[in-house]
Amino acid sequence: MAENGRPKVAFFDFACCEGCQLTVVDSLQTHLELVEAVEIVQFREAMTEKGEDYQIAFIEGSCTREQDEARLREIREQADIVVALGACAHIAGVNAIKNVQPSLQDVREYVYGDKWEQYDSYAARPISAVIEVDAVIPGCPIDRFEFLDVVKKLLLGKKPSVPDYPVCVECKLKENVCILETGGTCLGPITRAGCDAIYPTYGVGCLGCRGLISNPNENAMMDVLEEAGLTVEQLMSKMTMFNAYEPAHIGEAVASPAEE
Amino acid sequence: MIESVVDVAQEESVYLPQMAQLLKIEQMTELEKVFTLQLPGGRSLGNDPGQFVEVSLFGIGEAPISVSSSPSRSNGTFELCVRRVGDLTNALHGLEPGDVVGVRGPFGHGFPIEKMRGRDMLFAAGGLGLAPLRSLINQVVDERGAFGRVIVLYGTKHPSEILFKEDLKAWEERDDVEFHMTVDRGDEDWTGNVGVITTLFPEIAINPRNTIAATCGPPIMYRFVLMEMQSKGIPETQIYLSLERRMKCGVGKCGHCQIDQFYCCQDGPVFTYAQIKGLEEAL
Amino acid sequence: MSLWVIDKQAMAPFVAKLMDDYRVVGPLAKGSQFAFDEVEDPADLRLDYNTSILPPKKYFQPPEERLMTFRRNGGTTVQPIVEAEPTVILGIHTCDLHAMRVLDEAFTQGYPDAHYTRRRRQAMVVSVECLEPCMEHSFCKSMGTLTADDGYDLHLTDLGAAYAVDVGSDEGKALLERFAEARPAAEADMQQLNKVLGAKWPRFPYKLETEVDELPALMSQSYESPVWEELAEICLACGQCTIVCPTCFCFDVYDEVDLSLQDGERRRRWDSCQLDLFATVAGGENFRESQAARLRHRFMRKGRYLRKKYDALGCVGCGRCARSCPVDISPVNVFNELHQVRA
Amino acid sequence: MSTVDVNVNVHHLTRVEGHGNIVVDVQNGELKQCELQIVEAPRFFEAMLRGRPYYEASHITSRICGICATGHATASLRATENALGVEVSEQTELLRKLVFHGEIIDSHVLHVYMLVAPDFFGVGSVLPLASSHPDVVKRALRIKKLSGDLCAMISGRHTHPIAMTVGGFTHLPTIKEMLAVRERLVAAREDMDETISLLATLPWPEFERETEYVSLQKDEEYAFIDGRIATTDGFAYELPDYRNVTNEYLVPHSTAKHTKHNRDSYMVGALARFNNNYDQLHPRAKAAAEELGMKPVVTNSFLNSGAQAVEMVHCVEDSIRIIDELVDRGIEEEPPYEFQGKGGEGVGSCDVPRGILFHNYVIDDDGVIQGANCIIPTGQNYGNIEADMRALVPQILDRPQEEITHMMEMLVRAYDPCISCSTHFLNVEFV
Ligand SMILES: Cc1cc2nc3c(=O)[nH]c(=O)nc-3n(C[C@H](O)[C@H](O)[C@H](O)COP(=O)(O)OP(=O)(O)OC[C@H]3O[C@@H](n4cnc5c(N)ncnc54)[C@H](O)[C@@H]3O)c2cc1C
Ligand code: SF4
Ligand code: SF4
Ligand code: SF4
Repeated sequence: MAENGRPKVAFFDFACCEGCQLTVVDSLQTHLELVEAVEIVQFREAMTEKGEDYQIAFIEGSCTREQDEARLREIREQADIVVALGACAHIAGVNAIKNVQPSLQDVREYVYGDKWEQYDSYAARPISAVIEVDAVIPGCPIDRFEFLDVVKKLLLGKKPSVPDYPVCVECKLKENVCILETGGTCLGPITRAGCDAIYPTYGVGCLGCRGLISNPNENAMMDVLEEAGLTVEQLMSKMTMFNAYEPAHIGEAVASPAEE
Repeated sequence: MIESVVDVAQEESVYLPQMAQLLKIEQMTELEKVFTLQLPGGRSLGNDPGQFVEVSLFGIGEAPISVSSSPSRSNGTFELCVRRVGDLTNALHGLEPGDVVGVRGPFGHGFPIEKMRGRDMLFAAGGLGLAPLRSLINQVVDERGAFGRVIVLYGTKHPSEILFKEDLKAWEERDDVEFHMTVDRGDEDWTGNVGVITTLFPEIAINPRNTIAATCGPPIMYRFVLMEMQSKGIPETQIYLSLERRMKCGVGKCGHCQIDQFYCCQDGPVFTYAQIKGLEEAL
Repeated sequence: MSLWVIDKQAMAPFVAKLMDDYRVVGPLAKGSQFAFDEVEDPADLRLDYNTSILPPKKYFQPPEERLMTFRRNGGTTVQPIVEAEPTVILGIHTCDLHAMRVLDEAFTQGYPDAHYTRRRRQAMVVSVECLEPCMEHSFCKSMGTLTADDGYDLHLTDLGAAYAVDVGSDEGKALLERFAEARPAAEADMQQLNKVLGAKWPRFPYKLETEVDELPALMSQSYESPVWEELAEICLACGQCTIVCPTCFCFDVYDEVDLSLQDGERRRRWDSCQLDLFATVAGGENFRESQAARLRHRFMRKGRYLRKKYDALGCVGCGRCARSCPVDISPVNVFNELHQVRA
Repeated sequence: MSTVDVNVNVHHLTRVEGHGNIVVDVQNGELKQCELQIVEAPRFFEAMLRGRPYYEASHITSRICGICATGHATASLRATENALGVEVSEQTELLRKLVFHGEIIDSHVLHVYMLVAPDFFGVGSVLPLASSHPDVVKRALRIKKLSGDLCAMISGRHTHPIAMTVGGFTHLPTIKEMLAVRERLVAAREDMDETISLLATLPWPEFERETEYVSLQKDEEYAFIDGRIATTDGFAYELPDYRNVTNEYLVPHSTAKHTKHNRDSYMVGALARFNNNYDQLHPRAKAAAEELGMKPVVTNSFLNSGAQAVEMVHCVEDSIRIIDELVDRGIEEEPPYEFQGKGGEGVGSCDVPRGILFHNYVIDDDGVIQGANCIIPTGQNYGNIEADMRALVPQILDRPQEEITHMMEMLVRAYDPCISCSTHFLNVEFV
């Protein structure tokens, strides 16, 4: 069988909060055998060793600087399989909110004042905008069981796929009272499942952190949100909390949603 | 808590595979291999031509695969011709003789051979569609006396994709089988017909009233082959085709293979054209 | 069969006693709605509930279940399992009783499904008569499911101070005798039952603008209707409608292994024909590629296909799908629209 | 005069959160350069908050840091609530304290066991300990699971909490769930005792340097949420005056801002809280401190890890107390907050695992955020870390370079720096 033995894996991070790597560490609470199943050769957040010989690279974080691109290419060169770990790497996540601010200079000035030019940063990109990606583990942060699931698929030689149906499916399987029915707003109908509908389960409408399904009916979704009472600005905010990255926006200033 | 897990061995879950051993594995083309399997104790699979089995690799999953050997040649074994396209089929291609796989079935309605005896037979197979048809063709050949004319048309995209070369040769060499084949695109060694399978139809003339046609191939092929068959006057009730659908259970429960009111796994995979024509989702 | 009466004060002790011998499930409050769940305190039971979020079918076909466990090392071994335990389901509405017939047919025809049948056999069904329309979305009266004369072990009708109990099976009778303080219905009880049932029917509206028996024909004629494309514009393909439907039973099967890749289980989980990949096969061919085709498939199944196959309609008018649908697509409206277009 | 040359260059320090480099350059015994360079990609959260509805702030800012996510969310909610004039119920306060304790335990156990302990066992990570010291690793994972489950019970999960919202919670734990966690907390006392015993045996480096310690303070309890800002140099400020303490400035070698107050630098974090608020610790926590030989004011920065262990003991005890109180009161559904059409400015502060944290928002009458400032604990520690480095290097110059490097790493790590959260910045012009 096309099973892969005990592959060497490495973890890398770019612009992110490292919550996904932390979730990987958390997965040891219930699955300590992970350290037997794979050989971790690099994991800066948790270990000193830095092995450069690895087959599987898990990459967390968005690409936000030119220097990130070179590093990403190096990793791609070495790894047989590159997995985008979490929303920042998968869809640029919250980092891309800055892409839809009035301008990137404005963003840098707001934080670093007249020294803004010292602090290099361009529009946030998912890593797939720079290198080819073999698999994604969506979410902000990732779901630790989905992480383990992808690892197992890789070990079995299967395609490391994640669900391509909406959060509503999982939400209804859990028999949650729908947030839309209680007057709230929720992106569940167009957002990729795999989180076990954790937001609606805890009383908050889905924020879209796992990115959209392959064929979302975005227009219908926006109508539903408007019906639920969101203003156009609020609606745009909702749609861009995690999903602001648009290749078309890169390199140009875009009007802030609040200014439309 | 009340004990909630019950052993159902005595009740035989329909989802429970039997373990079959791989006796022989033959690489046919780049993507296809033929597997010879044996059930425990050499038990016969008891399939009709056109039926399929659900093949399991534990941890990977299950997939429906047509039985491509014919009951008339079973010897306690059966053959599957599998194209490598995804998880299960990839993993299957990685196995070796002696390995064990799970098998459920045979399932579905195959070709009704009893209705075919005494008739002329026209077969049209495209690509991997030969896998289920081979089962029927060899059965017909083995009972040759019980049938009228036997015409076999076979088309593939490229000479490198030709399957079951030994069978093809045997059919070609027989005087009582009219065998024609073609490739969409030839290569330097190819001396035969070039063109899609429908280009073979003008070469043959038949008595439509007495002919039963059976066809299997990729979805795009059907439309044209069916047109050719009808234009020769074969009644819709005498044209049989085998359809492929997504299937998860194979026994008419999971709903994936539904084509309008039919369940492909139960009512099919072999249908008459009369049954499914007009069903937008069928072809 | 026979008619009995249980006083309302006797209900809680009845339920409590059942809990000694069975897993007892019934409608409980869940936020602003109701869900069937295990009863821990008989006082929590809400027989006055309106339609539960998921139908009680989940006790026969759970949202997720194990079909077998396996070991992959050495000689592969497989162990089939059915997760079932003796259960009393309290408070099933009659629409859901009708829906159970569809499932019974689907899981017993052809190859019986031991996982379903075992659970079904171990379940005692105590249904309850609806006396008031439960929510704006339901249209049970139109679908002929506002009452039922079989399919239950016991059937309760609220008489005010007591419940009338119709006994529907020998098992039901035994249950009543063993666990409840019930008495045979007297003349006065029957009078009261007649009054209650007589008063109930006018409270429920007919919503379907055609006869329910007409539906299969209507659906046949509506295959090419422009309605499907129109609905597809607004449908989110979120799949909620099918997940909550009491007559839907499609499922997906998948394997799970542990990290050592040695032990695992084969599981199944509810699936939905409204999802993109439901009918996609290797090579990417999708036999119902557009949402319009998928919606049509769903309604054809409800109004025609299942009737042909199982002699029972695939819609019982419970209204769950309409309540869940973010864009308010409701079967009765769809049927009416098709009817109007045809007329 | 010494003739030693030392050149320490640690690129991307490991077992910390985020990217930092340590550069120490000693020529002829003279310290030429001694820096903690922060090379983390800046993320611009404050700028990103502008134009977003107020209710998004806690969800967005929790993404500043995966480890102190609950702390950020809490500070963010307090800032918003102060800006909008929202009063929260006692139940909400109790639940927030409880979930906060969960995060403190979660973060401290991670730091003490998985990031710091390997240094003492002479290994590069916790992974080899799984086979050499399985008891230690299993204990760490057990405590971590407990704290994670405690957080999940209330807010859905620890990293990026879900149910915490302006004015309260969108989901409430049940009594049954709380009692189940309580039972595990009681059982965890044993793990706490073992943790303290373990730490008591470790050879903590000897290093003393007096500095100013800054933390929240309350009279009635060991402060984590709200209160006043107190320093061991005797200063006290109300929260809205936080800038009097932080005085942020930029340095060229860092994408994070530095801060200073009464001296050139100050320290925040577990040790600062311990030094300021020792009196309010639970008796069991005080006993633990005694076992570790710690009494305020402790001036050895390495013992920040000791203070973390003491706080873990405190949080376990206080969580039990809070659960008892909640069970006593019963859990009640509360109506969700509704925006009143009136904005304002507010400051929220929490003392998160790594120290005092400020969020400051200006919200307009449409509920839209117009300005934001966040000051993160690790940013406040950078100046102090460098001061410690400058003080420590001369004391250990006689050691092999490798050991010096290792000591530097251990020193920085002792602060439990959260580098990714500290890269943000200044010059906030509120409208
Ligand atoms: C009645 C019948 C007879 C068949 N006979 C043969 C045969 O003789 N030889 C042969 O090579 N193939 C045959 N097939 C096709 C074969 O079943 C699929 O190629 C196989 O299921 C792919 O499985 P996989 O795990 O390798 O791919 P996967 O990794 O599962 O899937 C790859 C793609 O196939 C789709 N898919 C998933 N499950 C199925 C499924 N059950 N059926 C179809 N597509 C699916 C997925 O959506 C995905 O797009 C037959 C199919 C049917 C229905
Ligand atoms: S709460 Fe959200 S995810 Fe759940 S069913 Fe409703 S819309 Fe879908
Ligand atoms: S619930 Fe409504 S929106 Fe969702 S798939 Fe069904 S019909 Fe479409
Ligand atoms: S289709 Fe809708 S109304 Fe009909 S039974 Fe299903 S959920 Fe109920």
